[in-house]
Amino acid sequence: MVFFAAVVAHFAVAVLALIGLRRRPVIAACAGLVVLAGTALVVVTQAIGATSAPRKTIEWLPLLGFNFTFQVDGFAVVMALLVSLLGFGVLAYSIAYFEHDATFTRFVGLFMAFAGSMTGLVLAEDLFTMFIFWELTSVWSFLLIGLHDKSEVARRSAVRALLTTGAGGLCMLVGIGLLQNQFGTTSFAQLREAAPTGKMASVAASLLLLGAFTKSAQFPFHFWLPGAMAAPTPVSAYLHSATMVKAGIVLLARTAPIFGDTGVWRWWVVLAGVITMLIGGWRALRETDAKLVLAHSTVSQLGLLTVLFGIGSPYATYAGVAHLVAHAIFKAGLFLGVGVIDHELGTRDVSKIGAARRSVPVSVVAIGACLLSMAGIIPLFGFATKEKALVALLDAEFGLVGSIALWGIVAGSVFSVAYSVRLLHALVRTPNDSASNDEHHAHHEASALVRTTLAAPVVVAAVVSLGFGFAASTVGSWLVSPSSALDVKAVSKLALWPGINDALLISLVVIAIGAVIGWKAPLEDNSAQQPQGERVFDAVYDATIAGAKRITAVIQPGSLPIYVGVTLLLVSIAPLSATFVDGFGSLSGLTSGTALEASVSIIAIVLALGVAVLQSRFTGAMFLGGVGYAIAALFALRGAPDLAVTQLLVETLTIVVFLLALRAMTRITTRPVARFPQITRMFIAATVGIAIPLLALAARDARTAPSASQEYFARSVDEAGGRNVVNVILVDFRGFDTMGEIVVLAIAALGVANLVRAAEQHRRAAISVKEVAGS
Amino acid sequence: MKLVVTICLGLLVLAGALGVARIVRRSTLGDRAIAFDMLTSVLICSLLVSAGYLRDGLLLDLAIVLSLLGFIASVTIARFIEARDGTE
Amino acid sequence: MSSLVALPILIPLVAAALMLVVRNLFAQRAISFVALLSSLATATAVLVDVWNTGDIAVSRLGGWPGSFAITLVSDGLSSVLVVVALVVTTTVLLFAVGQQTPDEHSPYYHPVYMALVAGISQAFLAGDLFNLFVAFEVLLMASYVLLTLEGNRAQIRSGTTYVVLNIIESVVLVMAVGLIFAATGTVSFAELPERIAALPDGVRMGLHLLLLVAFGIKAAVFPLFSWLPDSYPTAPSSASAVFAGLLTKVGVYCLIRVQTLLFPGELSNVVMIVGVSTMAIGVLGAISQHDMKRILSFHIISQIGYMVFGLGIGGAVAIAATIFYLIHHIPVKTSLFLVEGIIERNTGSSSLDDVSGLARKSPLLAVLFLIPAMSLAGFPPLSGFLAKFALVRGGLSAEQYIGVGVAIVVSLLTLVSMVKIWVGAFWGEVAPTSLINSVGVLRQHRSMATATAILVGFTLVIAVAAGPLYEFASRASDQLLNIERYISAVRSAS
Amino acid sequence: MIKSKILEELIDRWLTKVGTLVAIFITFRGHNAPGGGFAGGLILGAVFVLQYLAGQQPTIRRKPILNPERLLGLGLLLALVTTATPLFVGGAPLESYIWSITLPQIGKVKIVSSTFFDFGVFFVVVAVVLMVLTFLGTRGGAISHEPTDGAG
Amino acid sequence: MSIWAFTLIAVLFAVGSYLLMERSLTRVALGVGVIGNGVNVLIIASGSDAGEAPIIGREGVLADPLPQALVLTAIVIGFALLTFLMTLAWRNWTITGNDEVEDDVEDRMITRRAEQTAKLGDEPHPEDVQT
Amino acid sequence: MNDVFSTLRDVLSAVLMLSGSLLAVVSSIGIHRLGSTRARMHATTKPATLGVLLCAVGAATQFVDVSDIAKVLVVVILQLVGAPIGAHMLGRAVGGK
Repeated sequence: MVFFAAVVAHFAVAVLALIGLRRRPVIAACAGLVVLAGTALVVVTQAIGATSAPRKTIEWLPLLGFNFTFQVDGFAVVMALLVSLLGFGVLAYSIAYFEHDATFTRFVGLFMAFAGSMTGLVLAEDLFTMFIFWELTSVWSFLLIGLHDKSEVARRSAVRALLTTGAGGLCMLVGIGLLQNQFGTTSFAQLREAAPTGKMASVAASLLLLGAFTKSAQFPFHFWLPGAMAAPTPVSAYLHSATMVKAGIVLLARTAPIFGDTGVWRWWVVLAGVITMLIGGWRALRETDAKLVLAHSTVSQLGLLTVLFGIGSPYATYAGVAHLVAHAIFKAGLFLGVGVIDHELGTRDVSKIGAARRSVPVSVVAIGACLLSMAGIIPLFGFATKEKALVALLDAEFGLVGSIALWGIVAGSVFSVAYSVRLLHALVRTPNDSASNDEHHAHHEASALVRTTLAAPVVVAAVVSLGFGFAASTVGSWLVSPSSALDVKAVSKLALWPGINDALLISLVVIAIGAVIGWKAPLEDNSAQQPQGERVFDAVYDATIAGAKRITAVIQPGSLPIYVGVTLLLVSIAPLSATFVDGFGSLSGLTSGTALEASVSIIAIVLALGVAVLQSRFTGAMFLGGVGYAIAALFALRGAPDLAVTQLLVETLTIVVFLLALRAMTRITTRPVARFPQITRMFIAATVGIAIPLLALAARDARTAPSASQEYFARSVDEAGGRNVVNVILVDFRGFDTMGEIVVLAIAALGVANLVRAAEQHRRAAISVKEVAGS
Repeated sequence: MKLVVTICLGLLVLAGALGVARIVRRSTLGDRAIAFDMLTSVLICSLLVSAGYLRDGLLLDLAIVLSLLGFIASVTIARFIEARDGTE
Repeated sequence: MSSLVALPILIPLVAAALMLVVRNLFAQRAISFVALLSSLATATAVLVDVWNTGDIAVSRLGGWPGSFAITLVSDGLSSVLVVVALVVTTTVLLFAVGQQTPDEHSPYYHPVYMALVAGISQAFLAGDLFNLFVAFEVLLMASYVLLTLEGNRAQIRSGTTYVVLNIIESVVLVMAVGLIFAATGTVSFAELPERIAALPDGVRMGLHLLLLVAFGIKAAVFPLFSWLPDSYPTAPSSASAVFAGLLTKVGVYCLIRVQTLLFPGELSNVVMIVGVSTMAIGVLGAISQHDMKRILSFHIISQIGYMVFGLGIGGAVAIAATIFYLIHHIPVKTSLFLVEGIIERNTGSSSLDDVSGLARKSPLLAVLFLIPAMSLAGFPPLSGFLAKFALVRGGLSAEQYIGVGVAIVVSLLTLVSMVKIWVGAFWGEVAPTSLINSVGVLRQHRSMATATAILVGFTLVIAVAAGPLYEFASRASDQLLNIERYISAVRSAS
Repeated sequence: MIKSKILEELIDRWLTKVGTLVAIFITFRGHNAPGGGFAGGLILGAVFVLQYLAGQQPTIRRKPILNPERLLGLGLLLALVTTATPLFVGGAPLESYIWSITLPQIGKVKIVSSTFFDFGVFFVVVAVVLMVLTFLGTRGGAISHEPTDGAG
Repeated sequence: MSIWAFTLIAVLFAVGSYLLMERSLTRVALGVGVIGNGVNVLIIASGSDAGEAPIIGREGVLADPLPQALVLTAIVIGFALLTFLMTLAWRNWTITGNDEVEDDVEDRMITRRAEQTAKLGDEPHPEDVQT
Repeated sequence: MNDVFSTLRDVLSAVLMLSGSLLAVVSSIGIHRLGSTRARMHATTKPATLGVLLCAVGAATQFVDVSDIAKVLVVVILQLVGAPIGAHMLGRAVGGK
């Protein structure tokens, strides 16, 4: 319960920052820091004290199996610690970073909301719970990428990120639905017991993978992550390197034990991971913006993690957890470090960042340490974890997939060494044009406090990377509990010096090749173009919109007659289909009728045709009145005098209304407008005309039960006190219909009055405008 | 009596048919109005005849309404003609 | 309890009649609020009763026994919809009053609005096909007047489309009712199921299709929806908010009745196909637009598609999901239109070309938009997500994979268009042409903002209280599927 | 519009009176023979239409009816009150009650409460006709001669 | 149902539908009137047999009063609709000088854009590119 | 006595009705045969009104109930009052055409 409260506290601070403390964001940020630290503390104490993992279920929508289930197992502890400690560092850093930025309020609010969601995500013990926080992180990430919403790049990138992760999330949703449908549960533990197999399970697994891939920017969805770098540095550091992108990895880690053996799973994961690793590495070597280099390196490292968790062997899982931690630490340090340089120099161009050596030497050294950790150089933590990864893959026995994974990782490692070295190179090199930097420097005099605050987290990250490296075996033992939470067999250890083995040899070769490539790699490569993935995304987006327009243009032409035509056609389909099912048998039910009925009907028919043929509007109205009179006669003949009287009166009034409206319209300007083709109209009219009486005939023939009117006859005189049954129905048995009817009549009158008033007002306005213009 | 009523109704139907013919034929609004007027008269006549024959008071109600409305219709048309001619 | 059932219809009508006599604007406002709130109170009492006892409340108009006279029937679905409708209409009224535009000052606005409310309540409560038609006429006639309240060029044009197509709907509906009477000899919901079941296949199908077309026009399903996006955007925003939120849902409600009570389970494939194509076509329309009101209008159609799809799947699970969707969607859609109304009131435009940078100007407005928008797009933990997921699960358990696939893609496209509004109107530089002044958007129009906030809060309540609410929906769905229960409740109630 | 004095007299003296009588008669006996509030209201409406078409202000007993909206509201109220009153005495809405009253000279008369409902209908119908005449007729006719541009 | 009623219904519905597809609002209103009459005849002709007026005390077979009551309601509602529609037409005339329904402006715009994009070969309209 | 009376009544009403119907036919022929609108108007409204009156009296003889006879009377009054008004206005509207 305490950790749930911790999650809630995040959101509380978020709301506070967005609404209550809009003018004092720093206070809100401090509150956030307290919450983050508190969360870390809570998680640690919960984990240490408990013998089994503490667990909490909060019912939400039990009928659909929607419940929040949290469990603080080892893996969750590590992840939660990462989230809150890195969050603490980044938030502290951001106070300085956003010193003069009006968006800080928004940042703090969204940041805390994000941190809360992320904490919820990693603590989730249930696919469904995870999904909820998963989607929330997408939304916060969207809003954070677009924090500087005046920049078009930021807006576009935010949209791409949201739509990509959103699409993945929807796939995941279907996957969850399938699993829940099949196995009645979404809990990780219960699903593992259910051991889903079969077609449905592999479809579900694939859908979940799509979710994970989009979130963790795996091929082919890797494009959005570099774009997300449009966000301010703290956002990039936290969301897009250390935490949110790990959500996909968390999902993989949690589900690998469930689906690891469902055939497609391992192939999918390994292939996507390897390709991503290579593409990310390649692009990281070519970018000139240091932040983008880091972004691509993140993509590449995520590929590595994907492979590790996807392979799903105990060792690989252990290695995955270890590398996850290592990556989070050094990557956060790197991003924040680049932020420091950016803050200092006003540029992130790799050919210029060398100048930072002079102004922020401590930070640059710290960045260097982080880079070495990323390259996997002894004695930094990154070395130990990467070694473990290689060992795990060398040990794993997965045939072709295993080999692909192994050599993929080897190739990927070459890249990671190479881009790390390239950045190192950039840092130690003295840039050509230092003049402009000095100038920039001049008007960017930050206070000492700010500089210290900015540098501190970077240094901490570097120190931790180094410290964990030296204490690899201790840290390794800490990691046993997390990885065994995922897979009970995943018990292993880390070592700073593993001894000479295949993995070490491979590493040495990798480092050698990578270092050479990285050092030689050009820093001023300016072949930067829009990445393929983004272009594909934009093309798909634009094509969707264009296609939608074309379809809409056909379906929604804006022409009333066409709408009416379509509707009428549908109206006639109903009776016709009925006739085709039942046949034309009911036609034999037609009687010849009396001569009087015949003559009245003929008069009505002739007049009705006249309405259609005659072009004059008022004559049409007259004919309509004639039709009405004839029909009144018909009613009279059929024993409906009430109806006949009302019909007569109403028809007369109708003519009067037509007169009142039309007498003004005697001068009508008819414009040449596109009309509905005559022949189509006639066809539709004929269909309706044939279809409906046929249905009427069939319906009449089908009557078996007596009419409800029996009751009316029986009760009319004694209980309702009237002999005219029609009237008694109108005012008593079905008086409520009449009630509604007079309301309709009244509103229609109000509508008429309203329109006339509107006309008067508009006319008055027009006249006064004219007068003003005249005077 | 039945024969007489049948003859009467036959005559009235004939009159009605002629009236309808006048209306349907290409004619001016005024002519149509007159024919319309006449048609209501014919209808009233037939109602009265049938009412007398059947001794049914209900039909007389109809006749009352119709005789009230008959000339409202023609007055309406007249007003329309005036409005139209007035603006031309 | 049964004596209270009729009050949500009668109270607004009495108020409307009173307001024709009392023409003072402030008196009208007071009467309106009193009427709506007291209706809400009675409707809530009925809802609570229905919830607690699980019974069906029946009011017999005229006190006639049996089912030959008119009855008002408030089962689970009806009672909850009446309450939701009254909540929505009350808040929208608050919005309209706060709008300070001439349209509310028309002496006819309040009475007609009350009639609209009465019509909506009556449509939900009608236990009789013809009475349902009359209720439709009341609400349609009122909507015609509200739609053309200002009587300007755009409103007349779009009003014409709306009026003509809805008149056709009325014609089809009354024709269907007449033919159903011809075939069965009754129009009471309690008598119809048995008699309809006894009809020959063809007649049954024909009558069923006619009803589907009639209600389909009102619910704006493909291919009968075209009137909606052409007419709602020009209406006064307080009117279009109610229309968007409620009127189409009345159509959906009737479709539910048709599919569960009158023609249980028949033609469900047709309904499903219609639902799927409606959601797809609707959303395609939405992403092609460049005007907020039109985007939102097309979304109504798309969302209706979801509900119709759920209805087509049939069965207790899917119908419960449909009911939940219905309940969630009414306030969500209304609040989106209200937000749009605030924007339009402040900037004078609803086109994405003219509006931008609102998040900077009014963060609260941004939040008020974002919550329902994300709910509409199906983001957890908002109500829209639950509704959508419930439907998806219903579809999956019925193995309607194509439908579910379309639903998912449509969901993404919904997100696309919501993002389009967000990016266009809320992000970016503050448009120089906009009329927003420095005081802030919401401070000026406090009651508009309050109304919107109440509705948004209501959507959040739906999300938080989803557990009991969904339980209620599923009980209502069981009630719908248990036709005998309905029949005996109507026939035997005192 | 009617210039002839005699015709004006005819309308005033005869038509209006006869028409009103017929309307009231038809309304009252609706429960037992064809007629009722609708028909009666429409007949009285038709009389007003005639007065209007003859160029006069619709009047009853030489008193012009100036505020049809109010009449509309009152008619609706009457119908609604009849509908809702039984609720207060524990009945169902619209429930009808029959009272037998012995009047001097006329004898026993059955009064059915739903008759009041019919009166409500009658007033509504009359008011609607009057409103159409006032608005679409008089006021609409005054502004309809040249089309204004829709602006404003 | 007699053959005459059948034909009359057919003609009324056909004529009504035909008129409904017009652009002139007055003609549309005429169509509504005609089709409304068609519906009324339809309900009476299919809902009950011919008979004596349903007034208790009259001799002979009385006609079914329920369809009559329904149609009576329908007639009055139809009148209300028609009145409003004609006022709409009148108002339309005071604005545009005619009573014809224009096409929806926004829809036309989409159509035009769709046509343009079709011509340009899938290049989207500049306004449609996401921003 | 009764028989004679009723026969006499029947004959009377038969004559009245027949002549009324004949007048209606005459006027309907008139609207086809006469030359100008104005002439047609005069030629038709008068016989038609008279026809109605004759029929009304003819029908009235068949009724015994006071209220029914009163109804016939109302028809007659309305015809007598209405016909000239209608004719007058129509005449003015049609003008000299």
